[in-house]
Amino acid sequence: MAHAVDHDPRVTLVTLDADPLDPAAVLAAVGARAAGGNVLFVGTVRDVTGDVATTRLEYEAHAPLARAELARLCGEAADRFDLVAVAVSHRLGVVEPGDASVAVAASAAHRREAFAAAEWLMERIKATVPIWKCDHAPDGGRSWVHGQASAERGP
Amino acid sequence: MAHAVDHDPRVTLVTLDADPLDPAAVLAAVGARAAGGNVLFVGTVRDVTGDVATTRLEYEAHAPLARAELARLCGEAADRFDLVAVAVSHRLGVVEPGDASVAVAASAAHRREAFAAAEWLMERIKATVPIWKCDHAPDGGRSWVHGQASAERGP
Amino acid sequence: MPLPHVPPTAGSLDVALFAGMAEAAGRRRVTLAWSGGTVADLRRRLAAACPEIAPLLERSAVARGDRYATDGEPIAAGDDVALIPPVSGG
Amino acid sequence: MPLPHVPPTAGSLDVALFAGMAEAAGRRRVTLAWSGGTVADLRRRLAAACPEIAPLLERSAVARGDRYATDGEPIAAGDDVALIPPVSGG
Repeated sequence: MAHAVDHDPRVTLVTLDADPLDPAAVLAAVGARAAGGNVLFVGTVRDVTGDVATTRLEYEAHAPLARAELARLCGEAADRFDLVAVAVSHRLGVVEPGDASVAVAASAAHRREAFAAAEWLMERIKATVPIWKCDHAPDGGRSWVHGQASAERGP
Repeated sequence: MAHAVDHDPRVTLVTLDADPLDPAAVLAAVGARAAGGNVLFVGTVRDVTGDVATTRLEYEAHAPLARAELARLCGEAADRFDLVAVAVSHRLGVVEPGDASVAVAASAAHRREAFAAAEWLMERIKATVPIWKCDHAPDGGRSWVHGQASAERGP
Repeated sequence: MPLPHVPPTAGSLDVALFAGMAEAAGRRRVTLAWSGGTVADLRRRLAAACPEIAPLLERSAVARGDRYATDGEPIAAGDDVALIPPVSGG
Repeated sequence: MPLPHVPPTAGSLDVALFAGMAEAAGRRRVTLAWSGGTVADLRRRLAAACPEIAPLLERSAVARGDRYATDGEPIAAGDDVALIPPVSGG
């Protein structure tokens, strides 16, 4: 479901849903003739993390707050890095190894701003957007990931 | 035309030709289940640079040396940034505004390496690979771009 | 003289739980009787009412509607409130 | 005593030009009589034979085959040699 982002024309796509994620659509959302540099990041589910095999991940979110935060971070990225356009899609529900869980795209006049924006946006998404992952292990075990305190990163 | 890159299985695609560039194919070339972070950079021709309108760009290369350099830089990026896979495509001939002139993709276990590798690779490509662009202005003027000395960046 | 009693107009507050916090509590929301107070008051009430979430609660933010709320912010009965434990999206 | 003449076995060297350098020279290759020498010797010969490329030549690398060549490297007649002016790909 696309978030209403009418208020900032540079934020061209914000989605958070259980549909398969199409990275090409996220890249296409930032295509513009005024941009020379376009960066797309795609986060995919690894089949092994360290020595631990993952069969799948499951994502849950506080959806209204998460969509608002994603849109707010996109707008902040556009301001900070002078972007022409910025877009983000994040999955909910079960994501299998090899599939994309998140994609962000940023376009700018020059490549440095586009790289810096996409990397900054991924860091902020992982730090502040209310989305959680649950690891499903091959033995049937499940564990929600709550690595770092989010209270300090609050509003 | 794809370069023979059998010698390094991490370098999955090196092309330098006049065919339309498909960024999705460059990203697909680095897809791997062992990678969690995938970064794609796409350089597109801007219609305006500063106050100067561009109608199109034309690219020329010392093709055998350029393909060898592109493959060598991809292998160096894979070593430096511990990449799972790396790919590059660069256009030759006439490229219209809005179209892609270059795409690089890098995948790694984690996103930081993938970002750093794609950015490093773009910087090296622009600095050392024997490819030249010619600006075609709306008034019919043409000018080859030879900004910085490449002799110092030689072998 | 009779003891003061909770006024009949005192409302309640539904607090949404997510992920490992919902799993620890065995439910996706906690309902408290609530006649008003700050986010900090809410944290204390929840820790007492639901000790199984107390460890994650200390590391959680509080959201009201689609915004994060600061500890001094007032919360009214009926507000749309959620606990946001450390996030792990991406 | 007759003047020494170029031995008939002396070969030639084709040097490929690209982009603004080909445009400045009005051609895509320069052919020199060449009996051997280093990359540095080649630079001097080219600057003399083709003064219109001299400014870009100073800022150019020399390639042999699919590798860049250093100034001390020997070049033989018939080698596949190119001048690489400052690049502008991307």
